[in-house]
Amino acid sequence: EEKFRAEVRAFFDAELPTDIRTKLQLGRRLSKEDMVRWQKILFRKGWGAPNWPKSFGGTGWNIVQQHIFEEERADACAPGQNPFSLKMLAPVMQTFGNAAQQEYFLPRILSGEDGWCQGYSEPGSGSDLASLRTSAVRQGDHYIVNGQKTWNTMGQYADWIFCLVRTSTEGRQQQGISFLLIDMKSPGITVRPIIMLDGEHEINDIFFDNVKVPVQNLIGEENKGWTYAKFLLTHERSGNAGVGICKRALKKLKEIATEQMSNGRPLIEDSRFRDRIAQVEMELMALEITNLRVLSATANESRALGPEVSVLKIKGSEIIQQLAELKMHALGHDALPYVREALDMDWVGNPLLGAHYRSYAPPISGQYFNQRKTTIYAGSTEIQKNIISQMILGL
Amino acid sequence: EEKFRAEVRAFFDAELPTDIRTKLQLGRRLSKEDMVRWQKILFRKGWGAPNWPKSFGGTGWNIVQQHIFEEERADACAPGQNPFSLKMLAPVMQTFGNAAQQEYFLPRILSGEDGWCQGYSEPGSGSDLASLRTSAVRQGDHYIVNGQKTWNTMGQYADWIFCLVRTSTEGRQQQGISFLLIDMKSPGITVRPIIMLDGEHEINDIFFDNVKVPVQNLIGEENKGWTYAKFLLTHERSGNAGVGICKRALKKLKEIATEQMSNGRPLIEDSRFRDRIAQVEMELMALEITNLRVLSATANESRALGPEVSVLKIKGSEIIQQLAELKMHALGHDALPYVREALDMDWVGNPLLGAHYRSYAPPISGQYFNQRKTTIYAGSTEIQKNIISQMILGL
Amino acid sequence: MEFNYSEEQLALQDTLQRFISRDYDFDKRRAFSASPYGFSPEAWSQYAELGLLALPFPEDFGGLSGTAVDTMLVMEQFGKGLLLEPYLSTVVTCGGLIRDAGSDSLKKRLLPEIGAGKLKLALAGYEAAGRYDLAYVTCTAQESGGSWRLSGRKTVVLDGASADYFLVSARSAGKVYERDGISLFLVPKDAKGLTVGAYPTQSGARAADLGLENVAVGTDALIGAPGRALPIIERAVDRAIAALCAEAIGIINALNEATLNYLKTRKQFGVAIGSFQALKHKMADMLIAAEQAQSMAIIAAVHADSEDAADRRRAISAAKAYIGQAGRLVGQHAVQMHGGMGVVDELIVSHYFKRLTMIDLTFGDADYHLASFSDTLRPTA
Amino acid sequence: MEFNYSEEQLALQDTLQRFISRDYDFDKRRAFSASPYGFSPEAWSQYAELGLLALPFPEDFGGLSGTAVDTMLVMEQFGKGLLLEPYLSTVVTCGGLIRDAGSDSLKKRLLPEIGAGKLKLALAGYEAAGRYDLAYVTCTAQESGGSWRLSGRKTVVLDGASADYFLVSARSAGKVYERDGISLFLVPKDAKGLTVGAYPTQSGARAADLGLENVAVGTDALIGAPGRALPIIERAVDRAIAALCAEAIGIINALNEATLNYLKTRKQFGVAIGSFQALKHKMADMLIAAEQAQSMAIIAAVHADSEDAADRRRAISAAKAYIGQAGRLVGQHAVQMHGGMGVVDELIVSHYFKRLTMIDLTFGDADYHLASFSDTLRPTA
Repeated sequence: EEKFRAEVRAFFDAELPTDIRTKLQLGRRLSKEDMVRWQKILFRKGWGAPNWPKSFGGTGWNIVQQHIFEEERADACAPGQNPFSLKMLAPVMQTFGNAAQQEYFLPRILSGEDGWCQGYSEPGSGSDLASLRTSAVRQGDHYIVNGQKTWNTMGQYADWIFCLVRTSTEGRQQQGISFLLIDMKSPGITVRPIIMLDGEHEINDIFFDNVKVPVQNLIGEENKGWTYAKFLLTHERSGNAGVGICKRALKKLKEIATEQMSNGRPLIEDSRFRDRIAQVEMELMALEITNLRVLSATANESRALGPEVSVLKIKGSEIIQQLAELKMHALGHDALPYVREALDMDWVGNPLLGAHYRSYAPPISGQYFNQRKTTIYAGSTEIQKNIISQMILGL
Repeated sequence: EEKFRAEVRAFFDAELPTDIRTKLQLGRRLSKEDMVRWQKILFRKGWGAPNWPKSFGGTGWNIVQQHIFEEERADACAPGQNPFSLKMLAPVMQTFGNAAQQEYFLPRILSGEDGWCQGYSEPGSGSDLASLRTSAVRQGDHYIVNGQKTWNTMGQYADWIFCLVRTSTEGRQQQGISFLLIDMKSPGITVRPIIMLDGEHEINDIFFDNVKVPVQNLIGEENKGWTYAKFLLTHERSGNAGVGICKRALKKLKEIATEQMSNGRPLIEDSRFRDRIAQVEMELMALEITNLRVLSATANESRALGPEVSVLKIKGSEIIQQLAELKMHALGHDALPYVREALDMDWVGNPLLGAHYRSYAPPISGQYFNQRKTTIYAGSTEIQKNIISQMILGL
Repeated sequence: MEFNYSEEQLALQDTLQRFISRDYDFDKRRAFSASPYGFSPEAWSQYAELGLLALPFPEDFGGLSGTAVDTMLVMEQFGKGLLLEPYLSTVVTCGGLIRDAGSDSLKKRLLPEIGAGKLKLALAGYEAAGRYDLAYVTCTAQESGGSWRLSGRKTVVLDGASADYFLVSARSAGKVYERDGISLFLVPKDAKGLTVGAYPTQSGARAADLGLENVAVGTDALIGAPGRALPIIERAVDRAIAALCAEAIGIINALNEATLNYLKTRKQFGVAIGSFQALKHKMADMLIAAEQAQSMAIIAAVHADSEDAADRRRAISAAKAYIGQAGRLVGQHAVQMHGGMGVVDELIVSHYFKRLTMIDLTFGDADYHLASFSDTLRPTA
Repeated sequence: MEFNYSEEQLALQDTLQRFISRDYDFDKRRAFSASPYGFSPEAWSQYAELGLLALPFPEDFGGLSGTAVDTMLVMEQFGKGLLLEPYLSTVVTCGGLIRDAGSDSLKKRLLPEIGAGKLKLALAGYEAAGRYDLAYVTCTAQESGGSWRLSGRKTVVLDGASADYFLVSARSAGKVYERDGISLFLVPKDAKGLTVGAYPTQSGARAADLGLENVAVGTDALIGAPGRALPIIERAVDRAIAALCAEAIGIINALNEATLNYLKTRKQFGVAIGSFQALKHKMADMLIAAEQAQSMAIIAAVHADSEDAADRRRAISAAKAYIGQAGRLVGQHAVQMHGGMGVVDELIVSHYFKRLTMIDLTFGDADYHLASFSDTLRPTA
């Protein structure tokens, strides 16, 4: 394992473009081009898909290797790869897609040619996903799709979208859902940006107005989409303890608390603030082991991740939120300014403000606000606790 | 108000027997004789019933005066008066009892001749009180009572018990309940002590085996008991913010934290421990005002206390628990010994232990354990939150 | 203590509520925030007409001699409507400071102008490396021949972008962190050598950093005795904190109202999400926090004008700390229970949340004030 | 890291579980606790037969060379069964200390005896005014003509009532709180001048205060170099803490099991109370706390034998603090969800709760260890 870790680290040191690394270090905006460039670099190395089996051009790494890769990735400030392409769509396509779909789409994901986004949530269907209403009506060799998806992440950059659509209103809600692949360039698709509370454009409403989708873009069977969706969810949840990202954020927090001054000493010398850091660090120490225990258990029993990942999701999201909050509080008054331009690399800045407004300061408060989403998306903390009490505790 | 407060304080200074005061200061056991003696002293002063109208021999104090009296009582380390007699039974009897009952029982309560206890909970009926099963069957001019009451506080000292009994199994559970007064000396009553987790005898099981109760001991109408019980509950809840008791405990905590040493200084000089005290003191500062706001609102609208007392109950019980916990932690190792005899005034003690085991130490850990009950009895915190969300929030 | 508002107070409250629903709805507020100064000059003159801008000043200076409780009532509405105008800086903080510590001539000169809405002021009391400590003053003040010369920098001056005058703390003697030797000066925005670097804040208002290079002001610009200004400034800030606490209460109550309403209307799994007990109990926690926070705001208001600094410190710090914690709980729960809708810019909920967060970070956050409250509990203290 | 128990370990675990259900049910335990020494001598000899008492010792001294993980596994069962026997003091703390720091002759003399169940030891490391600080040693040790003379007092010596020998820390040089100058001595219970004042503890075992008046022991009673004992003692206590953490895990899991079972069987309002979402989510919180605490106990076990004091401090303090907090949450929730049944002596639940509480208060509570963990985060540290 240590040998593998060293290899990964060496690769990041050598191949990660400095401009991209700096942007992540300072929490600046990434362009689509940045992400594609990075995917192509990984592809050349043969690491285009860390979580795929070799047969599909993946690395074939086991779950622990994937964990190490993710940890080093975060530590190196390398961008995460498109999770919708690699961790959500691909496993579904590899399991339920047909040969033609696999041969056409998967290579284009690996090479970075195609980036995917997800069409799941709708205005009326959040935690209660199965109540979705976007319709797909069969007409000859096409489906005609109408409706609205929301809470769509990064759709403004995506080339394709995979959607859950309603192909039948008979029987239980779950039985009338199909899994459809749609080209974002199709006529009738409108992408409306949704601005997040931190002022950033990260998610979208996507409107479908009589969008024609070839039937060969259907995954598996019609009305079986719910099965594929549930399959996808467990894969989405995998590794969302986010231990690597939390470690990185903790490191950052300590840097900030060492830079910021309080009573003429570094803030971290104030036992009251340091105790706050200590409290979160303890949670993270525990989570790292809990995460490994879950991974090794799954590995030993060679099964897919079960409901125990809900524990990881809950803790991981709480910890990243607490770290974001502490970073903001470490700034003191400097948490108050909201200087949008400062989020672009080329900001020269307000000279007076710039004198004390450190390079790490601009994104901090926004990150705290933005991170509130982590206990909401991909199954809110409340939903995760329902899963735990039902599937683990049998209540 | 300040004049009234001064009068009350002067009375406690002059009339509270030193031996009783000391027992309460040090958290030692009180005898029945202690409680009766104190009630008689108050009776002589005309303060036998602070919460009763003058017409029944009470003080006729308004709700704010009662609050001041209670606060001073706690501060003076005077015993609380029997709440089952004064705050639970009496209001019911004064509202729904007949003249004969009022004339016979109320004076005996005032004089301290009779002490009452409560027969509500049953093994199967805790939060779900209406499901109670203890039966009372009419036979001529008597009821024959059979069943078991539990969680009965101080029944070992009581002369009488007021019970909710089932007189009918028709219709809704609530409709078959009656409110009965039973002489504890009646044949067929067995009192079995229940030992609390702190090792003390405070509550009992009470078994009724064909106990004969004269029909004139029925309060109001048969099968109307649930109405009286609900009426009682709002009165029971009044003043259970326990601000006075909390202030006393906070004072005690600070004394202990000033006596106990840490790193060669008084523990209270350790900012980490002091911050814990500060956190609870803030809660208490707020609760004191919240309590007054509730009282003055009820006074102004001249109505009985409403669901807002649930807020006071939740906070008051949390604060007293936190204070008990901090007192225990302040002791350090001295929280570990469990010396039962040390709870009696005449303990000479283990000389080695005695050398550092301060007079305040013996009851501290037991109090922490015992206080866990405060979020359970008289409507658990969960029940109180149900009340808030239903009756205040309309959820 | 009296817990009921008077007739006049209820009338004032009612006026403000009507003003907000008529002239300051969420969309208008968005536009005001986007405008150059980040607030509405029209609203400002309306406040003047309503007498709000003269509320805390003595009658002799055209004021209404309002109490801290009146201010509390106004600030609660500022919270509810997320009003952006520099009321806290101009009227409560600086106006109050001049009322308490200014010379009669200064009061005559400024208070009526403030009351009439013709003058805006901002307090420049903090410096970058000093965190929340008002005694951290490195900005220098030297007297020479009938005038003072100020040099140094001030940071995150609230409402600094629109202020006509700044109250600037500068050190005329002693070393940094020393309580003695700090003086306070009235500096016009167009003073030679003064640079104002303005920027927006996370809650949609404007703040500024100040650069002073040998700025010259007359001796009449000095407020209070030279080197004795810190207690004056601390008192003004304590009053500002009490007002911020009230603003926070307005927001907390508005968030609870919005969340309760969402719980009753938002449907998932075929039922209103408010029917889930876990959410009911969270909502109950939010109500409890709001009630307790309200009580703390009252304590702050009652002690805000106290001359006794120790007594004030205890009340103000406890209130700011407690309300910071309560605001955190209510804000985070409100966002969480709104789910996806809680983290987008569209609904006012996220704006309440952001303002509440920034209030905590203003004039010392919950941890800072918990510590200063805690320190008052030391037997040696 | 390996997270799976070996065949042998699983067998050992199984043996202990069967022992508890057969010979150590709740009623038997109550009787043992009420007996003079507060535990069962029969159980003690059974542990000897099972090899538990020799588990951590090297083969050369009749031991099984068990690891800290083996100890963890045993202590989890001690938690689950609320076993009262002085295993922690005799085998883990003192036995381990002698194994690491004792002379060969001492090991030959004591370890086989301990392993055979013939000898019980207790550590007397704390003094009344020193709180949790092992460097607070006022008890004096003076050498004179081939023997040492000890005078002073030791407090809350766990399992002190039944110990045959005490390991007593005393100051042979330096001032109180100085890390240097502390020596450690083996003192027999019947030594002249030694008084043992025994008493029960809140968790049903026995502890004692020691009074030493000019107690004479030979130079062979000295363990380690004179004045250099503190690191030895700290290491032993750290190992004891790791073991306590494991005991706490046994209790936490038992409490969760009992509470979950109660939620499924206890009916109110015609349904099992486990059907209420508020309780479901609390139970989920308890499970999460248990998982995280388990992870921390593993960290503690893995670092318990580390020679690197700093690395050990970080792991041990973090684990003790975290498990103290988790135990508090689980214990209080378990009692709360059991309602009236949670606060009576009848059910084992309240006894689990009390033991868990006392574990937190032993060798430094959660706040004490959070502070010492926090202090390791100082850049200067």
